[in-house]
Amino acid sequence: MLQKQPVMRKVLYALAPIAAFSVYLYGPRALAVLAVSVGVGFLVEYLFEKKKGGKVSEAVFVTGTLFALSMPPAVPLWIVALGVAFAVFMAKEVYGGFGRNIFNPAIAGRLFVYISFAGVLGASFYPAGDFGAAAGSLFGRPDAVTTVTPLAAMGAGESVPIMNLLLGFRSGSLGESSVILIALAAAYLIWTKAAQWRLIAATLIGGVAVAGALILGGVGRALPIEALLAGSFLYVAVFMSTDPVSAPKKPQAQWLYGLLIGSVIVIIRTFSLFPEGTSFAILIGNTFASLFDKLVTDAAKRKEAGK
Amino acid sequence: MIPLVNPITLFFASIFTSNILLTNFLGMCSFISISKDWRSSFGLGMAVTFVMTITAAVSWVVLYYVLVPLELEYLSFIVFIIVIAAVVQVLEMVIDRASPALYMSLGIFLPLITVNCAILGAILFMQIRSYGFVQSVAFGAGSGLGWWLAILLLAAIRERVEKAPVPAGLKGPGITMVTIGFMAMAFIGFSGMIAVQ
Amino acid sequence: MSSKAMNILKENLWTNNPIFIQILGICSTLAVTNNLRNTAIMTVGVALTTAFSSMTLSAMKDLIPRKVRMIVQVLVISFYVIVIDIVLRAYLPEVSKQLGPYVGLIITNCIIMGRAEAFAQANKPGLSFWDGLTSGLGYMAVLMAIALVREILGFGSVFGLRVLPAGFVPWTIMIMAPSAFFLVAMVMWWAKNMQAAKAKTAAGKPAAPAAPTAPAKA
Amino acid sequence: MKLKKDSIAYVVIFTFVVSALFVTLLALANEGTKPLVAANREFAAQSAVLDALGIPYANKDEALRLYKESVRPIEGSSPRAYRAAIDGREYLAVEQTGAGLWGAIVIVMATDEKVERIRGLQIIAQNETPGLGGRIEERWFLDQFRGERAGGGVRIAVGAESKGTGDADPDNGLIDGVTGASRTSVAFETIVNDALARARAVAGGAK
Repeated sequence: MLQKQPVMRKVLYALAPIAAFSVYLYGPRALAVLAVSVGVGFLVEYLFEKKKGGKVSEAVFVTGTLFALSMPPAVPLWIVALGVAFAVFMAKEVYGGFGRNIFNPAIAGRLFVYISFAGVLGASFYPAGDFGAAAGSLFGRPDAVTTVTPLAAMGAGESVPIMNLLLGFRSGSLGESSVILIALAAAYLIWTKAAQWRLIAATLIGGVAVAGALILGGVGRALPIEALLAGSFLYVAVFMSTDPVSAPKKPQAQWLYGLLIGSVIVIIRTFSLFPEGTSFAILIGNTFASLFDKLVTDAAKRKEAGK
Repeated sequence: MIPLVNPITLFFASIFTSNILLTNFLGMCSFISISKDWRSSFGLGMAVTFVMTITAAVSWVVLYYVLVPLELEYLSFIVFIIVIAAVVQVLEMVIDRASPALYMSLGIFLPLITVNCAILGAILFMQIRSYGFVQSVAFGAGSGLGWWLAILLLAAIRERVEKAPVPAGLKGPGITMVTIGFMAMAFIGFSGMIAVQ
Repeated sequence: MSSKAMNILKENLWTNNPIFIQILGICSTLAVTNNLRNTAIMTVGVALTTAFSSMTLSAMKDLIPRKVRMIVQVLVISFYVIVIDIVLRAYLPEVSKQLGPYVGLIITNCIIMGRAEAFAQANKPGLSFWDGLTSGLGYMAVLMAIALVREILGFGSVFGLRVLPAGFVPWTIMIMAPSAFFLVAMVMWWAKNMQAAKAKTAAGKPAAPAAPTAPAKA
Repeated sequence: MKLKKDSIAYVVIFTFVVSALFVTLLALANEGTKPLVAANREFAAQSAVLDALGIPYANKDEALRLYKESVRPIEGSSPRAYRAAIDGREYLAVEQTGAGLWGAIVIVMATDEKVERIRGLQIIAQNETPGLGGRIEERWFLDQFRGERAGGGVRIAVGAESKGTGDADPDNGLIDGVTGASRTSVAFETIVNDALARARAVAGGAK
C-alpha cells in the first residue's frame, strides 16, 4: 500500500539527524510533535487514497516531518494535528495527490496554523538544551517560558553570538536550529541529486543580495546579515524551495523562483508585521512557479521562431 | 475631506497588500471563466487595467463636478455604470480605428468588462473613501494591475491543474477556488508591508 | 403552489443553485461572509433585487427595444439597488455604514442579470418574481452556511452571540479572505457529490441534467 | 397595435421615458427620506460624543436632551472640541481624523480635564474592511480605552502579542488590537495619540 519513492527516502535520511538533534534540544516533546504530525498526515492520506484505490506516497512522511520540524517546541498537539491534516488534505489530496500539488503541503499547513494561531504559537518557544531540561519539564507541555528567538532579538537591535546560531543552541522552531546540520543535509541532498542545487543557490543569493542592499542602502529597519543564519531561512532554502513538485521545472525559471523566495523572505522580515517571512515567501514562490515556467517556455519558443 | 493617503503607497497597496480580487473578492465571475486560457487572461487583464484607470478618473470628475454640486449623489450607482459602459464603448471605437492588431488582442474583451464587478467596486471604494483625483487614479491603476497579476498567475497554474486527477466534484471551478484561496494566503504575507502614511 | 412554481423552487435551491453550479455572483457578498448579520442583510438585498427586477423586466419585456436591452436591464437593477441603499440609510443607518460600498456592488451581481436574461425574458411577471426570489434564496442558503462556519470558528459566535466556551482559540484565518475561497470550494464539492449520487440512483430515468462544469456566463 | 420596436425614434423615446420614470421615483424616495437621513447623521454625531463621555441614554430623545444639557461645544474649534460636566467634574472631548488602512477614520475621544486618563472613545466614520479592520467599532475593542492611562500615550498590540480579546489593565497604556487587522490597529494607535496631543492642547487653552 506504500508507493516507493527513492528521492523522498533520501530527504528523510537528510532530515533524520536534524530531527534527532531537535529531540536533544527540546526533549520528548519534540518526539510527540513529530509522531502526531507524521501519524495524522499518514492517516489523512490513507483514508483519502483508500477511497480512491490509490497508494499512500512516501512523500507524506516528508511532509509530516517537515511540518513538525517547523513548529515551535511547545506547540499544542491539536494544532499540529489540525495543521498537518489541512496540509495533506487541502494542499495535496484535493489536487489529485502526490506530484500534482501546486503548493508545498508542509508550508500550506504551517501558514494555516501560523495565521490562525499566531498568538499561541508565538508563546510556544522555550530555551533549548539538555533534552528539554532547560524548560524544566521532560513530559507534557512545559509552561510558557518566554524566550526571545534570535530573530526577534535582532529585530530589537540586540546582537546574538554567531557560534550559538551555527551549533543550534538557541530557541526557535524544532528543526531550524543548527546551521551546520542543515548545511550537511544540503550537501547530502545535492550529492545524491535529491535536491536541485540551483534552487538552494538562488534562494541564498536572493536573500543575501536583498539583505545586503538594505544594509548598504541604510534602511533603518534592516536586520544584520547574520539574521540569515537565524530563523528558518536556511531550513526553508534547503528543504522547502527544493520541493521538486511545487518548484518550476525549467532552469531559468528555477533561478527566478529561488531569487524571488530569497528576496521576499528578507523583505517580509524587514517591512511587514510578521517577524518571519519564510513560509509566505515559499507560498508566493509556489504561486509564481507556473508563471515562471510559462514565461521561460514562451521566450524559448519565440527565440526558436525567430531563428 | 480627502484622507491623507499617499497615492504611491495606495498604488502598491492595491496591487499587493490588498489585491482587489484576493482580498475583496471582486471580479470573480469573469476571473474564473476566463482564466482557463492564458492568452485571454492576458488580454482581459490588460483591458481591465486600462478601463479601470480611465473610469476611475472620469467617474471622479463626474462625481465631484456634476453629481455633488447638483446633489444627485443618490444616483451615483447608475451614473457610474453608465460611465463604465460609455468608456468601454469609446475605447472600443478608438482602438478599432487606431490599431487593428491591438483590437484583436484587447478589443474582444472590452464588452466583458462592463459587467466586471471589480471595476464598479473600485469606483465605489473610491467614492466612499473620498479619495482625491490623484489618489483615485492611483487606486484605479493599482487595482487593475493587481487584478491582472492575479489572473495571469491563476491562468498559469490552471494549465497544470487541468491535467491533474482532481476529485470529480471539484473539477473546474471548485479546484480553482482552492487555488485562489492559497494565493490569497500567500498575499497575506505582504500585509503590513506598506504602511499607509 | 403549482407544479411549475415547485419545480422552479427546487431548481434554484438545489439542482441549478447559482453558486455551486454556476459560481455566479459571489463577488459582491463573499467579502462580508465572516459575519452572519451582514451576510443575511446582503443576501436578502440580492434576493429582493433579483425578484423585483425580474418581475419588472418581465412586465416590460414586450416594450423594450432589442438594442437597448442591456442598458434597460442595468437601469432597472440599479434602480432597485438604490432603493435598498436609500432604505438602509434612512432606517438602518448602522448597517448601511458597516456594509459601505458592498450594497452598490449588488448591481454587478451576475445572478440578477443572469435571471433577467435567462428567465424573465420568456416568462410572466409573477413567475419571474418567484424565479428571482428563489434564486436569491439558493444563493442565500449557501452564503449563510459559509458565514456560519466562518463566524463560529473565527469568532466563536453566532449572530454575535458567543456559543463556544471561553477556552476556545479563534481561528484567525476564518476571518480572513482565504477561508472563504476554501469553503466555497468545499460546498461545491459536497453539492456536486450529492447530485452525482442522486443521478446514479435515479438511473433508468432520462439522465438528470448533468452538472455543467463550464460556468454559464461571465 | 404593433409598435416598431427597432426604429430609432422609438428607442430614443423609450429609453428617455424609462430613465425619466425611474429617476423621478428615486428622486421622490430620496427627498422623502432626506430629513430622516439628516436626523440620523445628527443623532450619530451627538450620540458618539455622549458615548465617548460615557453618558448613558435610553433612546433618541433622551440622547438629544442630555446632549443639550451637558455638552458644550467649544466655539470656533476645528476639528470640533467639547467640554462637558458630569457629576460635577469637567471633561474634554475632541474629534480627530486620521488615515486608516483605506481612508479616513474619524473618532471622538473624551478625557478628563488634565488629560491624564481617557474617559472613552467612539468612532464617527471609518472605511476599514468589514469584519476585519471594521471591527474597531466593536464594543470590546473600544471599551478597552475606558479609563486607560494616557500619560505616555497608548500602544495597540498587534500580531502575536495581541490576544484578540481585550486588555483589562487600565494602567499599562496597552490596548489589544483586532486580530487579523494589524495595519488598521497600527493606524488607530496613531490617531488616538494624535487625539491625545490635541486634547492636551485644548486643555491648555487652544481651540
